[in-house]
Amino acid sequence: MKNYKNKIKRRSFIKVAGLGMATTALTGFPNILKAANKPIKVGVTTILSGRVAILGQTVLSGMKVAVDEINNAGGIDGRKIEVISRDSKAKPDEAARLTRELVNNEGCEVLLNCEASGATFAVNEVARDIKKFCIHCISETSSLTADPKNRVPWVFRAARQGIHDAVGGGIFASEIAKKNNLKKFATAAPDYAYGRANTAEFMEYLKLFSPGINVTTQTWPKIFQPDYTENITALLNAKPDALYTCLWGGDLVAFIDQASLYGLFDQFQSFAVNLGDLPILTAIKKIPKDVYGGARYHKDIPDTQANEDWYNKYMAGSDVLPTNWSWEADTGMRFLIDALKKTGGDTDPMKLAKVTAGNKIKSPFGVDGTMTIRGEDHTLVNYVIAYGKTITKDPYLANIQQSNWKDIYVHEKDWKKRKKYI
Amino acid sequence: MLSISNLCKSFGGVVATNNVTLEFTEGSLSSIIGPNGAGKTTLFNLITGKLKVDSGKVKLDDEDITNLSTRNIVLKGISRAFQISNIFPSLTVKETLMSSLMSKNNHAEKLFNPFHSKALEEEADELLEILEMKRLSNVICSNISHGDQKVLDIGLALSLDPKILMLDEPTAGMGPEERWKMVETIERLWKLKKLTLIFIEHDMDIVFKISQKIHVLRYGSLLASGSPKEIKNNEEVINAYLGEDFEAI
Amino acid sequence: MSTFTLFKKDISIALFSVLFLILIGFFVEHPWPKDFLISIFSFGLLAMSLNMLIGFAGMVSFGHAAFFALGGYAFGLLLQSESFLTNFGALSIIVAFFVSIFITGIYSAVIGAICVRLNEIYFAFLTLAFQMFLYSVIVSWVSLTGGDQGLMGGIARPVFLGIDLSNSLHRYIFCSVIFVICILLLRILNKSNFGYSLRLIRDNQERAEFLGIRVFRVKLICFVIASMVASVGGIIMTLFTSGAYPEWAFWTQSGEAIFMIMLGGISIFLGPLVGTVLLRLINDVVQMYSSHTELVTGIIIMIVVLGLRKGLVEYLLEKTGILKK
Amino acid sequence: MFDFDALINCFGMASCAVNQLTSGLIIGMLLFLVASGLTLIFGVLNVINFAHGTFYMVGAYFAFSTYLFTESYLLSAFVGALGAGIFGIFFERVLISKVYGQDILMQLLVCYAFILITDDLVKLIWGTDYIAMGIPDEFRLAPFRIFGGYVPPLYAFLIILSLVIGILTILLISKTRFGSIVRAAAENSPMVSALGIRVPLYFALLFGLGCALAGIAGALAAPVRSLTPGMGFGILIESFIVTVIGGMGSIPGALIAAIILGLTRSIGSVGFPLFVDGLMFLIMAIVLIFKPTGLFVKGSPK
Repeated sequence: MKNYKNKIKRRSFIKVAGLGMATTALTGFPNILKAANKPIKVGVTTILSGRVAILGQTVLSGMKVAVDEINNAGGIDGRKIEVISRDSKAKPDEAARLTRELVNNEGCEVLLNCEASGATFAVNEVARDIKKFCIHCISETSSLTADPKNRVPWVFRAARQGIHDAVGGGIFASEIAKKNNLKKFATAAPDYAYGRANTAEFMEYLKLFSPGINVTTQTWPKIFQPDYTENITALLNAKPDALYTCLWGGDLVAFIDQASLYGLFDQFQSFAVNLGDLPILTAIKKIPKDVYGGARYHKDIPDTQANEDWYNKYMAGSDVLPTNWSWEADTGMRFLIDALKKTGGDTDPMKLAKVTAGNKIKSPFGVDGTMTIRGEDHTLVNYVIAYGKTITKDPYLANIQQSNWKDIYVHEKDWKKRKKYI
Repeated sequence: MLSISNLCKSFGGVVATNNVTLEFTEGSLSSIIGPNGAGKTTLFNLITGKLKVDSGKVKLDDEDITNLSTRNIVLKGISRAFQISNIFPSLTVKETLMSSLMSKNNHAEKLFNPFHSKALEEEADELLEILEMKRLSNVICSNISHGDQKVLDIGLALSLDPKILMLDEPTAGMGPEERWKMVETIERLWKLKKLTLIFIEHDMDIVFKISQKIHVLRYGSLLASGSPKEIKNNEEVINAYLGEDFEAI
Repeated sequence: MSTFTLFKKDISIALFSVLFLILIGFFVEHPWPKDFLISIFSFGLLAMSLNMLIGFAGMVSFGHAAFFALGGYAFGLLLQSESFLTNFGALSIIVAFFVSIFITGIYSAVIGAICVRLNEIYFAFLTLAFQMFLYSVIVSWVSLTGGDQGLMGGIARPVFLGIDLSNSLHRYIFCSVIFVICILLLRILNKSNFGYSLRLIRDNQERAEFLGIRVFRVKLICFVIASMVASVGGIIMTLFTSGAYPEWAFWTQSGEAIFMIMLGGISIFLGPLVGTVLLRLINDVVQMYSSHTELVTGIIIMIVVLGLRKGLVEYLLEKTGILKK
Repeated sequence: MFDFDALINCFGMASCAVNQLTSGLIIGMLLFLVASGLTLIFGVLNVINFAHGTFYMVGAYFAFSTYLFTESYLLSAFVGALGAGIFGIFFERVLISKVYGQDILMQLLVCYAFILITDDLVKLIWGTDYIAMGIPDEFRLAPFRIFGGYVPPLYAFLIILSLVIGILTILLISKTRFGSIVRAAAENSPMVSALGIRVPLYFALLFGLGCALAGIAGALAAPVRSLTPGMGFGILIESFIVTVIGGMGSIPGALIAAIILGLTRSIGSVGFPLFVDGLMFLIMAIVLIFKPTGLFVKGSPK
């Protein structure tokens, strides 16, 4: 779809180009042609260049699954959904600027923000400013929706939330720690907000569920660091019982390859929360055995027909495997579509917000086939949080356990109280 | 007026100036000569503050000016022109002189005064007149001839209203005709502005024609000082110039 | 004679421009031109002030965006501080504005005093090192700056003198006035005695010294003023995005500013501004029609650099014979 | 921020000391290969190759593709170096030589544009995905144990190989006819041209050599570092720091500076893990302030 659209646009570009840039600048970008049955335009900014461009790609392919479904079914009261995407290059001010431009020039009526945390906060402020309905699909930073200061009445999140993962992961890891008598933990996390917050939250809950655990060593490689040797040897020196890491993407692949050289995974138990993304599992040539990993997106978790179908539809339109970002983008799009159906295509932010708060939809990624955007804090709950153990062959993860949302709700509430969010 | 005593300078073991003592009287026209590498330009650099002196003294009217900053030495009234014409390629001839006059008037750091003021332009025009460069006033400096660039370079030095003007090979790279024209200009300016003039020169005809006093340097040391007549008959100078260094002159 | 009468022409052009920009604000309904222009004001000031270093004074800085970021962060942090807001109430924005510029001035004076002694490539690398150092500080001082996520939760914009900066028209007019004042300031500096001292240093630093120019002082003043103007750009960006982000202090931001300058041309006063507009347009147009933004942008740069060998404005002016070289 | 107890503890234990010192060396040696190319190009051609990281990336990708077909690590390293070298010569002849002797900003822009173009081309050819080459079977061995410390055989091999390549490069520049022509041309290119030597050819070869050094570093590291478009960026910044500290144009300087940087990082990861980057830039700033030409180059800046 994207390529097809690009082709058309390129052709018209050649014609327009003759008029010269000056005309373009004066008249605003040419988007004045409005047909009667005009599509509903959804503005998406994400990262499409640089080192993590692959993630942005899987975002577009992920939401395409949902978009194709609705458009093939005739759209919303005959109006199709059209995604207009922009590359923010992972720069927050660029994301903010492009979001405005998507609304002002491209005529986008609603926004699906698919940025990492920094840019998400920037887009959050834009959505507040220009009063457009927006769903954040990627940022996991808990405070985005939990902190009332950041909340906007017409903005929602359809993505994981750090605190949910931390509770789920903490419970899972504490059981293993108790069973194997793991006391001394080391951590290796990328040195930026996500890495620090994730590690702190995870260790907090691990200690809560399994008292007696302490963290002996923490190492903080830079994000996109090519070489982890010094971090790996620092871990070896500390001789911990277990390691927790939230490295992700290509960094995790490099870390595992380099750590394997030192035989690190043979020496202590390892937990790698982001290991369960399919591209990672397939990129690593020799996956070490018995590393515990979280399932970010996995075609067998949950092992349902619906998930399998989704995976096949996704792969039909993409040349890269789905990631965590893919299901999140798909989910955001589904909530948006559902809300639009309920308002009959009306994109008024307050109307959409009203039907989105507390909305429950069917989804292959929900625990019982459904997911909900909670009314009280506008964030997604009841999605699958699962952990498993690596095996060397496809599907690479086995012994999968799903976290229980009842536990998560209890601890999330405590956490919010402690943070004075409620 | 300007006196230097026991001046020494070496660069990592190589002695460039060795215990040189010299005196330049007010209104005099002296030249400094010597084979290549004799330390002539180094001497200029030491006097004008471009290089730091190792030991010895530079005095101007009995005031010690050794190792002062370039700017302060300029303010005391010593200015110089360079061996390779050293100007500002993107400015016009007139702007160049105006800039220099602005600096002399101590206005160089005025943030909000327009550069193109009537007073400054008039001052520059006057100078252009003296330099006989009026026809070039609006030409970009990088586009004027080599000879004109050298005159402009001297003009720049002159614009600072110096008591002492130091010229490093003012006729270098010029044809014979141009040379003599330059010499005339220099003599004219010297008389007009009542300057104390010191210049380095390789062309012996020029040196002996216009100098009142000649100082000869060799290997960083002063070989001889005296009137053109004395130098002409100085045994050591003759030997030095007839020696192996002769070719290099 | 006062500066006002002497720069009559430039001041009237500036007044006219402000008027024109305000008219755009009032009569163009569509929000896009305002948004577009505000981002031009912001990055335009970054590029124009960098050109004060590169074009006026020949000091090639690779770390100029540090001051843009510092201005933005200082402004944002002040307006997020409860005690600051209660102390200054309605005047908060104005006070924060000047305090941020002042802070940047002090910081740049310290950095400048160390850097301007070095020439050319060493100056460039040292400014780069300090910029990256500032970046490291911003990213690792999470409790103050929010680390890599930037200043979150929006900044307060209390109404002052009837100006409400959360209103897009008010904000736009406010930014246009500040922008034009800064450009006028740069223009006056360029045409003033000081501007010619900078030209002397750019053309021939040694000779300038022998004319009695205090090279170090002049360069430092230039460095500080340029940094302060850059900080105004950062402040405008902070107002616009209601946040501040560490990417502003990353070296690619300085790199982009250099590209804007080169695209427009360093020898024309308003060249960098044209470059800013061009880069923005290239960026937007390429984004609309191709998913290979990097490839296309790269090729355009190659064409400008190797084909024209000078800024586009310079090239056009020379072609049309207005500028002779 | 600083944890000196941990540092003292570490160096009190032989195993920890061995681990950190060898990891410092391996980081340093691969960095040295990249930086030596950069410094070589600057020393002779007086051009700062801002696109140097690109050749590191290209070397890694070429090696990856070769490895897919041949399964031979050494052959793929060779192809990586050769590929990067040829690509470098192309870059020199077609693009960067057009701005020799010009404004540094021009060079910067040409390099910047080249980085953008190459990154996107890599995306088109190999995909946006990160790729892992995997550790070759012959190096899938248990690590050596030295005083209780761990030294992976692959890393021991890489340290030695990098050192050999470094020494060969120094010899090539200082002892061979190629080296003396290049050095002479760097001093006085018209004079050397007058002797009937095609200086541009030699410059291109030298530029290619510099790029090949970056390429072989990328190729050698490919088994353990994930390959992504834009991977040259991080290594570029670090090799700049190395080049500035060691002195632009000095290969031995680059060696020492690279090892200093490697050790800063490996010791830093124990003693001051959050300040490693800050410290690297600080070292660079201090060197620039007190000795702008770098630790190992004589003279003062212009």
